[in-house]
Amino acid sequence: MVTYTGADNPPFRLSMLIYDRRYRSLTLQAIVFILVMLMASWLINNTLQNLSAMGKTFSFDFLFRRAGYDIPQQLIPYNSDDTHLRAAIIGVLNTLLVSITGCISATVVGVLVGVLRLSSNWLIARLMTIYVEVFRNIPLLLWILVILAVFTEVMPAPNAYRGENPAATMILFDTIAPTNRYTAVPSLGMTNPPATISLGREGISWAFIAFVVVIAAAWFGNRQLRRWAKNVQDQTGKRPTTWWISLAMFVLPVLFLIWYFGLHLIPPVLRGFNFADGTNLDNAFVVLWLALTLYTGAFIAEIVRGGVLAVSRGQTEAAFALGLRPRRTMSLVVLPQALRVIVPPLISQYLNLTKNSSLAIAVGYMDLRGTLGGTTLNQTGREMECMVLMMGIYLLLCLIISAGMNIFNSRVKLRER
Amino acid sequence: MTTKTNAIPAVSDEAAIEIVKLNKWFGTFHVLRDIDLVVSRGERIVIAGPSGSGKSTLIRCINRLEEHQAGKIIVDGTELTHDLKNIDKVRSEVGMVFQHFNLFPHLTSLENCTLAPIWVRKIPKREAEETAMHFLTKVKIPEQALKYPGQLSGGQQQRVAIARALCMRPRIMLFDEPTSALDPEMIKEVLDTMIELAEDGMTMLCVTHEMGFAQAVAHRVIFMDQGQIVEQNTPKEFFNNPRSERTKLFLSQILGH
Amino acid sequence: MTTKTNAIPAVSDEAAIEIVKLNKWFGTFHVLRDIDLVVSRGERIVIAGPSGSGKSTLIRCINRLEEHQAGKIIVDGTELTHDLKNIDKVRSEVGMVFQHFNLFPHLTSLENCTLAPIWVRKIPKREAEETAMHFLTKVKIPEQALKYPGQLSGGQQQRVAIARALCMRPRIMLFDEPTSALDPEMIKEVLDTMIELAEDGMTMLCVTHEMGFAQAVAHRVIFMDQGQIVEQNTPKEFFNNPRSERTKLFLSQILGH
Amino acid sequence: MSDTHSETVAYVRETILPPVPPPLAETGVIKWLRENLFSGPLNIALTFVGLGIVWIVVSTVGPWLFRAVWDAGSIAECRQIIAERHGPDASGACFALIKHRWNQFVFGFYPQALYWRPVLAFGLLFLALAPVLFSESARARRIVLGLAVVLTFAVAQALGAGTGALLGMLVLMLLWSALIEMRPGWSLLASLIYPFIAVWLLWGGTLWSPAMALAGFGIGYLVWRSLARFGMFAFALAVVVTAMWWLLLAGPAASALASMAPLRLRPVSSDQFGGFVLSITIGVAGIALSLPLGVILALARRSDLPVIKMLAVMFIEFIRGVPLITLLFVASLLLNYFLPPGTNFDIILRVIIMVTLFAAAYMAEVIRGGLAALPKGQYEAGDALGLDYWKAQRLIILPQALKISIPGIVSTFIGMFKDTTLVVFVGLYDPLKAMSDAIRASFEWKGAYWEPYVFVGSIFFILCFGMSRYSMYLERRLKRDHR
Amino acid sequence: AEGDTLKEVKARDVLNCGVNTGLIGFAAPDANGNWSGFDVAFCKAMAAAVLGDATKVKYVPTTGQTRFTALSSGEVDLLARNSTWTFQRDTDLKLDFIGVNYFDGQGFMVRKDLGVSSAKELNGATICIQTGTTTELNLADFFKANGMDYQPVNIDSNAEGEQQYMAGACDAYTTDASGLAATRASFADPENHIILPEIISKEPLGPAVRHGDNNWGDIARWTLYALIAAEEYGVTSANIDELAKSSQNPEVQRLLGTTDDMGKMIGLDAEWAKRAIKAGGNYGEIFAATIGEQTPIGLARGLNAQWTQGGLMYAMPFR
Ligand SMILES: Nc1ncnc2c1ncn2[C@@H]1O[C@H](COP(=O)(O)OP(=O)(O)OP(=O)(O)O)[C@@H](O)[C@H]1O
Ligand SMILES: Nc1ncnc2c1ncn2[C@@H]1O[C@H](COP(=O)(O)OP(=O)(O)OP(=O)(O)O)[C@@H](O)[C@H]1O
Ligand SMILES: [Mg+2]
Ligand SMILES: [Mg+2]
Repeated sequence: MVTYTGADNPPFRLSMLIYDRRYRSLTLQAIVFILVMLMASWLINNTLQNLSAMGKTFSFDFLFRRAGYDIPQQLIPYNSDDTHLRAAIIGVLNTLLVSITGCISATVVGVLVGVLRLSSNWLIARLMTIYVEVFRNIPLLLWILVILAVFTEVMPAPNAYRGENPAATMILFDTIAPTNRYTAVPSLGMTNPPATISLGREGISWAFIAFVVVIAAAWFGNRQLRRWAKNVQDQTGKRPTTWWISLAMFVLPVLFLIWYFGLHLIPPVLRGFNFADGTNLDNAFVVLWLALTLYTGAFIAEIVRGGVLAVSRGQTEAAFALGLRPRRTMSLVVLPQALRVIVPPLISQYLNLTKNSSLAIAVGYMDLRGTLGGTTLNQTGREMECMVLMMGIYLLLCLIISAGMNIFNSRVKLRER
Repeated sequence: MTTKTNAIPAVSDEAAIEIVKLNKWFGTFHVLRDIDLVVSRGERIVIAGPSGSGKSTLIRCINRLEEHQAGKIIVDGTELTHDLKNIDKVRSEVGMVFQHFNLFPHLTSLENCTLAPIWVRKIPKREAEETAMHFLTKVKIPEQALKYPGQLSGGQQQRVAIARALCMRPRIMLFDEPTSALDPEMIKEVLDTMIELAEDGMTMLCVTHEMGFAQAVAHRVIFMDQGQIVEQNTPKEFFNNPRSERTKLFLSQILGH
Repeated sequence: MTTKTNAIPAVSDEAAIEIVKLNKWFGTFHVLRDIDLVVSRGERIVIAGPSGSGKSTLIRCINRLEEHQAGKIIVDGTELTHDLKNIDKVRSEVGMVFQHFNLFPHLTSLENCTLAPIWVRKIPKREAEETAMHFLTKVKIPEQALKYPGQLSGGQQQRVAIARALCMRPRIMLFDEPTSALDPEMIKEVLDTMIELAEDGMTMLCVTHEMGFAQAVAHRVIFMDQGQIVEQNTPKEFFNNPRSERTKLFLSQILGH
Repeated sequence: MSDTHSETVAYVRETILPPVPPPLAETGVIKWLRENLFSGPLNIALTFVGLGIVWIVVSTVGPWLFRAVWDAGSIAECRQIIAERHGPDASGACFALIKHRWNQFVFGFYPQALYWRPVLAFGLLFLALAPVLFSESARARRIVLGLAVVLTFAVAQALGAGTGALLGMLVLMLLWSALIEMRPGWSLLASLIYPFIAVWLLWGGTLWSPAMALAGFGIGYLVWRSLARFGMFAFALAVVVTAMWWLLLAGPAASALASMAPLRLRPVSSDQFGGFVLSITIGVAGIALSLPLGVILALARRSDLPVIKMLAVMFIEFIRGVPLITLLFVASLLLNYFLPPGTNFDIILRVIIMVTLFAAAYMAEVIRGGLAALPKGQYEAGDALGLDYWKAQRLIILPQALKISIPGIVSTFIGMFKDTTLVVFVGLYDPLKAMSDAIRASFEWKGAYWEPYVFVGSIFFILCFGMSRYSMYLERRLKRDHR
Repeated sequence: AEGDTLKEVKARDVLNCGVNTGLIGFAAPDANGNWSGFDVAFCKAMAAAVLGDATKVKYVPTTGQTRFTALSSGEVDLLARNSTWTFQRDTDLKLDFIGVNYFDGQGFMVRKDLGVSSAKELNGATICIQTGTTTELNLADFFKANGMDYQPVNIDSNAEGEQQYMAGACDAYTTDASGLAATRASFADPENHIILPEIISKEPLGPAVRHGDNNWGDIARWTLYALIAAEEYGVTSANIDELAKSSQNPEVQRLLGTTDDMGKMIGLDAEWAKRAIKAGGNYGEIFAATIGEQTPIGLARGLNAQWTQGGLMYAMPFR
């Protein structure tokens, strides 16, 4: 076999920088690159000049100073003596909390509404259409403010639960008390608490670890079980009924642990000004979460509906003609195809929700923007550092979400010619 | 077109499908009007007729993709009513091939063929795959078994669709214009497959305008117009000696083009 | 097919296209292997060969829609290298007609035809329109000048595409299966147009399987397989007396179908 | 044998059966109810749930709306009136607030006497867009034109525009409409000039400033055309000349011309902008500016030059990865740091810059989709005809890609328009929160929460819903066109 | 930037003044977008002193978030937005507070029926607080010092705080006592709310300028003193013209520029202070007109009375 080297390589001439396709692209890229670099250095130079003129420096020292402010909702221990860095971490955790719970609930709402919109029930389909259109065409900020107003104006104050003839009663067997500042829900208590492993200020209870391990084991066992069931089906054609085994696998060990640790619910009780003992879910969180859920849910509903509609009628008909029942048709034929259409726009909705969680500012929920980009920025006057850090963290979150979802996406992608 | 004239085998007297005074409306539009039709086991029927005459609807009523409002349809002794069990029973005995194939694009050809046997017939996977390969070989594309529909040509896709229906080992096959979405070269592939099926003695109802096919394999040609059966006859008589005016008009059109 | 046998006019000795030891790879796949070909001014060449043999790639190399990696292509004295000026020069002398027409759907037929003359040749609009109308008349669709491609039939679209290429007054025309995306009735319209062009003495390279066309107008038929020229001959000899085994096999296939 | 059989099958229908109506259970209201509301246990349950929802909504919101008061001087007065009419515990809407302060929601602090200027700018927007958005259907275009002219005129008159202003408006709009109908090609040029007219109308001052800014483009274009044979260099030179003109000559030229013929409108400063005028200004400016930027980014992202592609990807992904609110904070907190010491410009302008960058990233993705939807043959045909990259893009690719992208562009715009409410967090008076808060801070209207939300929400809904319907109409149309 | 702010302002012929986005009594736009209030009056006085026209002010509404950046980045020339003078702000944030125009302190407001009479009884209470303010820090310190717990409800603006407090979403609302009084005054039922006696912090509020431009700082500082001194010497907007002609008090003469030309020392003309006072009256007049007892806000002078009346308002001598 002959190996061919570039047969015609005329000597380099300067004009080739412009007229020769290969060099021309290099020239162009070099010019653009230089221009961008010049622009960047101009901006940086300006910034440095401005900073020095104001006598400011660029440093992240302030992160290690005392923050001095309190945060209403914290997932890990924090008080006003902690550093700004820890406050920022609290903020990140709060952002994650509202984003993750929001994504989950928005997906549930979206799928439900999307499917109901396709229902043959005229009334429900119309109602869902109204919901979707109303939420999609009005700014999220308005929904946050309206829901906040509903919570503060319509829900009773904790005081209303007081006295012989209280004006308000707790719901769900006296366990949940919605109020205009928080929703008081029961917290978990243990009569035989095991030891805790302490990691600095955070402690992890062995009970928590036990639950995680048990659930992970059950999940793993369930997978094995399903694999076994599939094997049996492959061998004999009959799929053994497994749902009660999987249920037992989850429920029994958990019940055992509950009994072993003496786990029980501690209902909230009104004590002093507020409910105590239970967990008080801050309204700021509930409002933001609800608004994000309903708003994003409307968009997801459209995506789900589009995805299901994108699977042509012919597919279901073919499945029916083969004798598949509607439920199997859904799980074996329609959903796998619909997912392929649904997932990419779903990713961008998750991204939007995460970014929109920064509207926490409107309800005073202390997320990343509220701590690092809010109070910390304000108290320390380090705009540049705080903004850079905050944007960096948001960017990282978004990149992680889209990377994760892209992996999933590539797994459901269709193979075409 | 292949016009291999084969001796049309005898037809049993047992009825495979019995349709009595079938009526169907879409809204207020009367699509099927008093259809009476008995198909014997092993019989092969070609249904022809102008567009919108209700051919597809008739075919689809037989495996209850459409609900009828009056009359009776009895398939292999089972009457189609709202009873889900009956519907399931009928559907597992009737195979259907669509104009646009309707293969499942997320499954390979093989998986397309084994899906229903595994989940409906509860046949072990190994066995289902063997059957599937058998029928894929029968339609002459065993080598495409592991490809996805998107990677096949139209003719190949339709043949997979036929194999998929056959894998349920149906007693009756319905075809709704199986070749009209195909390029001319591919039509031949598919028709050859169907002719081979016919030679095995399968009961077949086929909506098609392929006259060569009708003459080669059909016992009867049924001509529909405005939701009713206007004429029926043997292919030979039907084409050479149409009796009704409408049939003549229709034949002059399709033979002309 | 029109098989008006016309006296094939003499070919000048000047070379319009000179291809020397042309080699091209897609990735590691060797598509064109040591192609040597000289096309004289006024010569008309038909290229045939099985699918995937590299016919389109060869044609597309000639106006640098594909880059070649070794060998030389000299069009009208200009060698195709990375030099953009040369490429522009060659492209404005070579017209190309694609299988799928590739008309610009947002422009009328007339605008399709005047676009390049106005923007590349810098011809005044009025003049460009006159030329365009002249060529549209030549391909017999002057009345479609103000319609959009979406409003035309396939045959008409292909003729507009030919007119569009001609409006640049190219010295060489390349055709890549210009009729294979057309319905049978329309093929004739387009072939007639091409035959007329041939009669004007245009240098033409045409990938096609229309044998009638080849016999009527081509000076040479080139048969390609696996990226190489396997056989070339006059049409008469080529069809009646193929020498290589492959050519025979190929001819038996296309003449059979 | 087969022959004998055939004798038994032969059958010809002599009479054609007429269609008969379906059995009673298959028609009418009963059937509709049965099929649409009560077709199974699940459906029956759903129907009752649905009815329950409707009942809850109607019974809570209905009376409140029904008891609305439109005439009162303060919220206390409202409550008093409702208590008188419907009993002491009744609650009702106090839309008197809207009646008193609607102009603030719509126009912010824009001088009352000049309300006609934003109105005219908004009306002209439709004239500018009509040739682009409704190019397909002459009927739709004429309806839009007619409505825009009549409504603009009527609204301006109702808001008390002077006779001179009204007359000028009418002449301008009629001339422009005529231009659109007679010379569609020229009207596109008019559409390009629109932004400058709008800036002049909104901010006032002398016409010469925007005119001289516009002249910069004209001069650049002339330079480029006259030197076109030098290709890229002509373009670069044109850019430089344009920049020089803006930096050095435009200002003096404008003031010189202004001293000869003032052509002045009363200036309105940015801090007087608020309410929907602010939202729409930011939204429209953002979209208009982000479109060209988005096109460039999209082309860069599809380019096969790795450096350029990488830069575009980095920019787009960065912008799409951070919340708009943080970009707005950059506008208000950091942008001044990035500019040479001493420069300082309007917060609205800074917000528009950030919103533009934000929208451009999304726009780039939309347009990239449009570019990807074009068949490769279009690019090849362009190449084969000898068109160079930019000519092919401009003449062949972009016109088609942009048209396909219009629905995506419209939904980007809807999203951005809704997001303009976020400017409240950098101290601008958006209609939703800042305006409501400002009005509620006054003694008369303290405690009115719902009414401003209902009013502002309705306007947003009408505008956004209208736009989304338009984009759906377009989508259907495009689908049909593509066949 | 250390540039010459005075020159810039004069060249621009308008004073950019950073104010609150809407705090009634201090700075708020009315239905026509005209700003008024205690802070706004100082902006007007400055404009009158520097540019000779009290209307040549562009009000830049700033939020708690953006106010200091607006000043340091040069977007505003002067920040007159009830900001507390603290060590860190004066040094690390590179601001210069030019004086105190209102001595305030952080307090609590609760409903009467809560049965609380001292802030020390607020253990476990829910408290509404504006984020990004010094009050947030004071609150944390106060509860910590007293070993008490509380639940903060963070709010973004005063309007929202009022809404939440009125709806009972918090037991107590904390902010500067002046703000509490203003808020309480605006309620339909002020008698049902009480302001607790504890003042948990010192909140000296004052206008601020950029660090580094001392001359501009002097102008602002002495404009403020001029207003205060005018009250001390009985110079009002009503009698100012007359006093300028007839007053024999040398201090008043110097203040009004009839004898010494003190304006020259700060780059202004002789009558700068006269114009500043004339714009909205002396300190006392401004106070009375915007937040005093006759207004709906109804604040007593208290600490903000002249030193001669037992208050802390003390203008440095004009000499
Ligand atoms: N789901 C439906 N709802 C309402 N009308 C329908 C529906 N399906 C079919 N029709 C109408 O019923 C009539 C018969 O349709 P059918 O598809 O059975 O005709 P066909 O003979 O198969 O025609 P073709 O040769 O075009 O396939 C047509 O007029 C059609 O428009
Ligand atoms: N862009 C490409 N990248 C990689 N391989 C390619 C590309 N274009 C063509 N090929 C391969 O090169 C070979 C020759 O292709 P070409 O299109 O020239 O064949 P052809 O003779 O024109 O066939 P046909 O008659 O089907 O048009 C084929 O095997 C094809 O798969
Ligand atoms: Mg049909
Ligand atoms: Mg080819």
